[in-house]
Amino acid sequence: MRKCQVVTREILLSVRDITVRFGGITALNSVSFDVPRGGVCGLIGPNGAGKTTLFNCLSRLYRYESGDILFEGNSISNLPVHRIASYGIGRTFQNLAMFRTLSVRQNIMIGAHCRSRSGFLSSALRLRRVAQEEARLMARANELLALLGLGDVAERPVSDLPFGIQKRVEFARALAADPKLILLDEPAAGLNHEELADLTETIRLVQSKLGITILLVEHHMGLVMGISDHIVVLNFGAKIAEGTPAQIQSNPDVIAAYLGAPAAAGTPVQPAQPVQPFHAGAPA
Amino acid sequence: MSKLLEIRKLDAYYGSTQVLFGLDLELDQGKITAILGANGAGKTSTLRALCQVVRTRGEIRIDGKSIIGRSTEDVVRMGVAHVPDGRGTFTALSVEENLKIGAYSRNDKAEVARDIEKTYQRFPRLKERRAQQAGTLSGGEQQMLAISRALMLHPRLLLLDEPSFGVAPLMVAEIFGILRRINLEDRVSMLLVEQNATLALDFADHAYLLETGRVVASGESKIISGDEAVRRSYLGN
Amino acid sequence: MNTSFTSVFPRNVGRLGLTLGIAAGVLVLPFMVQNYVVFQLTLVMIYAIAILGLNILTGYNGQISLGHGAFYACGAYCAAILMDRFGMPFWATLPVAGGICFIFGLLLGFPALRLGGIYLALATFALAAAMPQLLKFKGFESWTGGSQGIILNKPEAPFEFSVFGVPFSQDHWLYFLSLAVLLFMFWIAANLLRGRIGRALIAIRDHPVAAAAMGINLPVFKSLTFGISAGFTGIAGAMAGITIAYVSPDSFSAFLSITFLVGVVFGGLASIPGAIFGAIFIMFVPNIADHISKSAPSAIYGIFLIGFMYLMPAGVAGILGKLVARFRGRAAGSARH
Amino acid sequence: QKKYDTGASDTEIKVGNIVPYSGPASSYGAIGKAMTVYFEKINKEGGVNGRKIKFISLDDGYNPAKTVEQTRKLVEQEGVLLLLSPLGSAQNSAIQKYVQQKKIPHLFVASGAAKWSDPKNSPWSIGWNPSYPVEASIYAKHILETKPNAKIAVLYQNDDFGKDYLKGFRSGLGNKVKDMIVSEASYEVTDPTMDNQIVSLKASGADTLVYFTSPKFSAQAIKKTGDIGWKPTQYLANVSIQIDSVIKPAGTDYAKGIYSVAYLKDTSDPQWQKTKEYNDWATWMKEYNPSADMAENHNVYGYSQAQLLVHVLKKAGDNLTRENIMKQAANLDTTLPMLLPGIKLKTTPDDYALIKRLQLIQFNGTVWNLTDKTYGQ
Amino acid sequence: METFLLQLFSGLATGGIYALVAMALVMINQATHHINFAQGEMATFSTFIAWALINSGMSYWSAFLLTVTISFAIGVVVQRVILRPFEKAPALTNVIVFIGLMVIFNALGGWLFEQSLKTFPTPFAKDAWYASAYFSAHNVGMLGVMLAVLGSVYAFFRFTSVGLAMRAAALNPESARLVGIRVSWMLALGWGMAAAIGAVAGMMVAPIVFLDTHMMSGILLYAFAGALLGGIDNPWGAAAGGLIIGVLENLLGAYVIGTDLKLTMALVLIVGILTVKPNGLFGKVVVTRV
Ligand SMILES: Nc1ncnc2c1ncn2[C@@H]1O[C@H](COP(=O)(O)OP(=O)(O)OP(=O)(O)O)[C@@H](O)[C@H]1O
Ligand SMILES: Nc1ncnc2c1ncn2[C@@H]1O[C@H](COP(=O)(O)OP(=O)(O)OP(=O)(O)O)[C@@H](O)[C@H]1O
Ligand SMILES: CC(C)C[C@H](N)C(=O)O
Ligand SMILES: [Mg+2]
Ligand SMILES: [Mg+2]
Repeated sequence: MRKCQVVTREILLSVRDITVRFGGITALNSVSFDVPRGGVCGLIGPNGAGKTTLFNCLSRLYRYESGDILFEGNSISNLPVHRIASYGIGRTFQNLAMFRTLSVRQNIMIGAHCRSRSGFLSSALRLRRVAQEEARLMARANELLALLGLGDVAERPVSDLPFGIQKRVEFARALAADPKLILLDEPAAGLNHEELADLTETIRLVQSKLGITILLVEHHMGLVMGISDHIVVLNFGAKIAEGTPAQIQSNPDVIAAYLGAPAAAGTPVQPAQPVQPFHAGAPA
Repeated sequence: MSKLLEIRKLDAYYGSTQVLFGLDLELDQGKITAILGANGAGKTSTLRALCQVVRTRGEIRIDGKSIIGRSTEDVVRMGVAHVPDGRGTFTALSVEENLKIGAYSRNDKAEVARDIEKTYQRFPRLKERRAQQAGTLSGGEQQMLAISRALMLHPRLLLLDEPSFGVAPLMVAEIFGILRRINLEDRVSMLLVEQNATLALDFADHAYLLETGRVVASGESKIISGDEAVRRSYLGN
Repeated sequence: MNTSFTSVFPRNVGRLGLTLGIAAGVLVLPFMVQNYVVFQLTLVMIYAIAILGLNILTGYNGQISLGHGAFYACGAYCAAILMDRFGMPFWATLPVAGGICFIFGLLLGFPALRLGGIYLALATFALAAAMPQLLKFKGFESWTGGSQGIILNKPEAPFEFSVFGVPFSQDHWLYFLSLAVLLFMFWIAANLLRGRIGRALIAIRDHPVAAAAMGINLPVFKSLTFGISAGFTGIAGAMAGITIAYVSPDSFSAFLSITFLVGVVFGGLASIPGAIFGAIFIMFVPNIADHISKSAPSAIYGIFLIGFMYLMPAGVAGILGKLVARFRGRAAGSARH
Repeated sequence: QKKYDTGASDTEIKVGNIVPYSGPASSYGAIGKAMTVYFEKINKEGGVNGRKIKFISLDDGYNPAKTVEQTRKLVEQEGVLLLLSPLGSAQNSAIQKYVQQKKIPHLFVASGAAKWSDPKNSPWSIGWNPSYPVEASIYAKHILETKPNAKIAVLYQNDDFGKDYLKGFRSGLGNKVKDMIVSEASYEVTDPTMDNQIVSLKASGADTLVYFTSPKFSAQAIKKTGDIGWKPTQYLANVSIQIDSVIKPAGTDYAKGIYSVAYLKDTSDPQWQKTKEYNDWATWMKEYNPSADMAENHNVYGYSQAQLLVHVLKKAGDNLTRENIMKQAANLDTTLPMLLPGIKLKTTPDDYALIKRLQLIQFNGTVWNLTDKTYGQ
Repeated sequence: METFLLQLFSGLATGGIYALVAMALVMINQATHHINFAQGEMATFSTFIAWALINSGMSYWSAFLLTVTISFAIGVVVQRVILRPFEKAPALTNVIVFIGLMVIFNALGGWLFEQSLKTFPTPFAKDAWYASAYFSAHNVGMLGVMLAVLGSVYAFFRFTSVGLAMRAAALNPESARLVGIRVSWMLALGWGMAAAIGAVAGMMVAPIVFLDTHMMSGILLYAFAGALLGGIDNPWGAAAGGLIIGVLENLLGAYVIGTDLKLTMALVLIVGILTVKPNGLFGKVVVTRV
């Protein structure tokens, strides 16, 4: 297990007292936590605990009733949705949100939208810099295709691809924006063991080599416990625990609300286990 | 023991792309069979072929009756319920309407009402949300709804496409407990696609391993879980 | 939309040959047919520009407009008023008409931001339905000529020469003008749609929430697209006004807007060359229907519409795409052996 | 010495026509149909001076842009000698310049706009309908004569048909227009009902109501006026005087007393049904146009226009140049069987107004009575 | 004041027309998630059938019932024969097919029944006790019929399992099949019911505006606007929307802007309201989440 370095790291994201209500339902109840720069932060909790809702707040898709969110010390509460990406927060979606008719490559290139400039007029007239930029995006997309092993399907429309591959495309798309923070919503859902190993490796790579901070929502305990430096636990919209994986795993509240007794037979909970590195391809 | 389901030489296509190649599979009445395989191996397609949602060739028999060429609706009315991948929620309808729809092909109103109550006991979260638009449920909540909706049909054969998908650990245990009980008490047969192979092999009597649309191994779960390749790719130990 | 850089030598030659062939045909054809046919071909090109404009909005960006006839009308009236009341040369009216329609479209793009699907369809259709009324409105009558409309002078050909013994006529002049405008507009559209902007438009159509999360500014993109689309259609309208040399409210009934949509879908959603096929359809199929039956030409037209949709649910571009894919698949397949 | 222009030969004369067989005005398609089958009859009987009439009738869907295209097709591809009765004011305006430039006879235009009797500006165009302004000024004159203190309300269709009427009417009232017209209301052909307008007009306190309205809307308006218990003196535009398809739907009791003008016989009026002219018409209808509605006045309209063209062609004899056709058409002095008694068709090179006299008529509850008043020269 | 009342009531009467057609649009929308542009022309065609039946000597109510039945059958047949191949086609392809249907029905009506204007009888006696100067017997009767249709449509969707299944089939055909709903027949049923409602609307409208091939072309636009203004998923809303538009248009025309721009103004207003309330005044807000 990795050493936890929370204390020494600078705070990248700070969630302060966020409350979200839908009609009578309180989806998030005054949730606060910090995510330090550079690590992997797990966010877990039972179904309907408010994890995705929190992500939606971070990407400004949901409005929160109170509280504030600071990113690199600045509040993002008043930013419009489309500014979030260029601020450096990228994400994937729990139920996929792909541009169905476009190819994998084009999906990834759209990911880099906020890192490109050419506007309507310059595009219409096909100025030189537009072509240069396009070439740059293309090269970047190729790198990411290679990084995520999507080279074979680059020209296929995403709607034809199996779920697991689409999830990878989404990951690549989020990376294309050169984010500082990536929000991953259940990236391991629907993956088998081997694929999971791949994913774990990719996440590590992204975190270590690209220096991207990761906020990870996941029900796969093997992944979460194996990869996170720090874990936040939500239940019924409220934060019930926070700490290192070891602390979380032995926290009785978390066990009662979420993990279940580790010893109980027939439960799917697997002990945190080191996942073998599998993916050898280095990022460019 | 009678064969509830027999699949012989099944091919399946999306448009002109073939995704299943001469698949053979069978399932005994009251048993549970698991299908394992990598992303894109054709697990979902197999379940879809069973419901005649994709174009198929070959033979599929339920209770000895061939269903190739029948409409999905007719297959469902033979007692086949499907928990589809992606959950298939009627997003604009309320939770309760989703449950009612699950019982659409049944005629026993009073019994349906009781079953809805039963569902609410199993999943109190759904009861809290009964009037809420189902599309606003969280991913895991929608998965509970999808399973409950399929059970509303009182099926004889339940097709489960990754029922643990997006479900929190405790709830996975809960759901598999429920499924086990239904299997034992109502003798509902199940065809289970599940990425959590440990869980699946533990739960099922038999298992099939698919690779690019072909069966590469099959047999009793215990035997399959001993297979070296399976252990490496699916069990990780 | 395919930005594949893998260029295979024989395919390029084939494409070059095709392009040259088409170019030669387009240049020579007008001298081989009657002036009246030249006029029809001119209208086809004009419709193609209008349909392309609508396709940018509806096909690429997913905003359904049943009201583009209004922009077409606006463009035509801009040209007519500028020529008739202000004595502007006809060519100068095109950019002005395009600009005015761009602004008009941009303004309409704002309410369109809040309306999706059929609501937008209604709002735009309402615009189309109200357009004839607005054109007739008393307050504007001194400019628009009210319901009488405005009769224009057709521009004279500036040169005198003949090709194959056929004198270069007014119609030829307009034909080549329209061709130039068409090529220019298609070039612009292709530039826009093949790169960053085009991807963003499709992203918005396919998944607006994800598009916003990718940093695409939805309000700006959607309303600019509305404006550009209106501008294209407005320029087409101006060309039409000049070519037909008459504008009146009756020329721009709500059905015209529907016709444009027919052209878009027939040609193929989100296809640039599809616009040409769509234009050919809306230009000639009514004539064929009229030819087949005087008692119920629209019934024939309707049958054609449904029949074509049945045969080509994704339009001509869809069919061509399939054929090309099959052809290439076969070529690739045989290459592998 | 035979002389021909394009479209004429020893055996054939090509005549072009454009009517809306489709679109919002498709009911006018009946006119094109009537002309088509009238020429069938003529051809069957040997044609005109031994030449068959090849009548090419095309659809423009009532869209002026399409009218231009179809006209050019007729002239440049089909090579017609002349155009007969293209329909609609805007539609004909769209081709007005073209026919002058190409010097194509543009005969008996189916529109009452004033510009079709203007030989100075449009020497190649002659209208058929009595011009709307002239007709409207007759109503004005009649009101001034019979009810000089009338308070008038006007309902008009918001297009050049309605506006031409309105203009003629206002100028007919001269300087009393401000005092006499107390309200005006327009409607669009897309308006589902006239209720709103009629209620507003009544509220203005008018005692005289003038309808410059097309058939369907006339029926609705007259009916609504009656329904709300309003009984003004009423005037109705000539295009809407059909008994079967306007007056009866509106209610004959409500329509009683309405004034209008006429130049054609109404085939549903019993007083004509005994005449030879009617019988000829009816025989032709039964033989050549059996599926058509006998009460539909478009069948008289098309019939008469076709007859007039045959008359012109006969007069032109073997000199079938466009110029001669125009010369003949500009020197008419004749009448036609289905015109009301006393109505003459007369043109001179400086005066193209074809139908000069109009008969004031009044609806008596069952038929139109011819009053003793005719207007015009 | 009297004029005001007259305007108000004539607005309600016209609004009743819009409301009836709007409900047919709601029906088809709930069943297929499309707006059927041919709705108006199909209703006109049905009215022609009723007219022919009555003219052949049949009594009004028998003709009425028979027409509703025939129209239902026409709706079903149109779906089964013409639209079935397009069930999986993109929405815009369907729009084009509807436009095709629209011109076909329009042309067929004119071709089979002549273009001329026809009177259509009303079943409500002119001097019935409920008639007044403001509101003719037919207007009252028509509103009654409208309420009856509204009640039935509402009850159908609210209380019957077929109604629920129909909505489910439109929302998510694939899942609907997986619970045993015969999706294709649900669509056919929806088309049948919409055509039947359209027929009722046509027969109620025709005595007021007279019967000809273009009877509905103006009305459809207003009905469309009414349905969206009230909420396309809600029969009550659509009915209310239709009435609101009728009244609004009349009062605007009479007191505010005069008649030549009343269509424009009414539409601008509606678009304005929709921009503020994008799901209509009474429509349900459906949230889609990621
Ligand atoms: N738009 C909405 N309208 C109403 N309720 C909502 C909405 N979005 C979320 N909720 C509710 O808020 C709660 C939290 O949902 P959220 O999706 O955040 O859960 P989650 O923690 O991501 O769960 P899961 O692990 O199942 O994905 C759920 O109970 C859900 O029903
Ligand atoms: N709608 C579609 N159109 C074309 N191809 C498809 C479609 N759906 C699936 N496929 C292809 O069919 C193959 C089998 O897919 P299937 O969904 O059955 O796999 P799976 O085993 O269920 O995978 P997963 O673990 O991702 O759910 C894949 O190669 C996929 O690309
Ligand atoms: C006489 C009619 C055919 C004329 C037509 N109403 C017009 O617009 O001018
Ligand atoms: Mg979630
Ligand atoms: Mg699957």
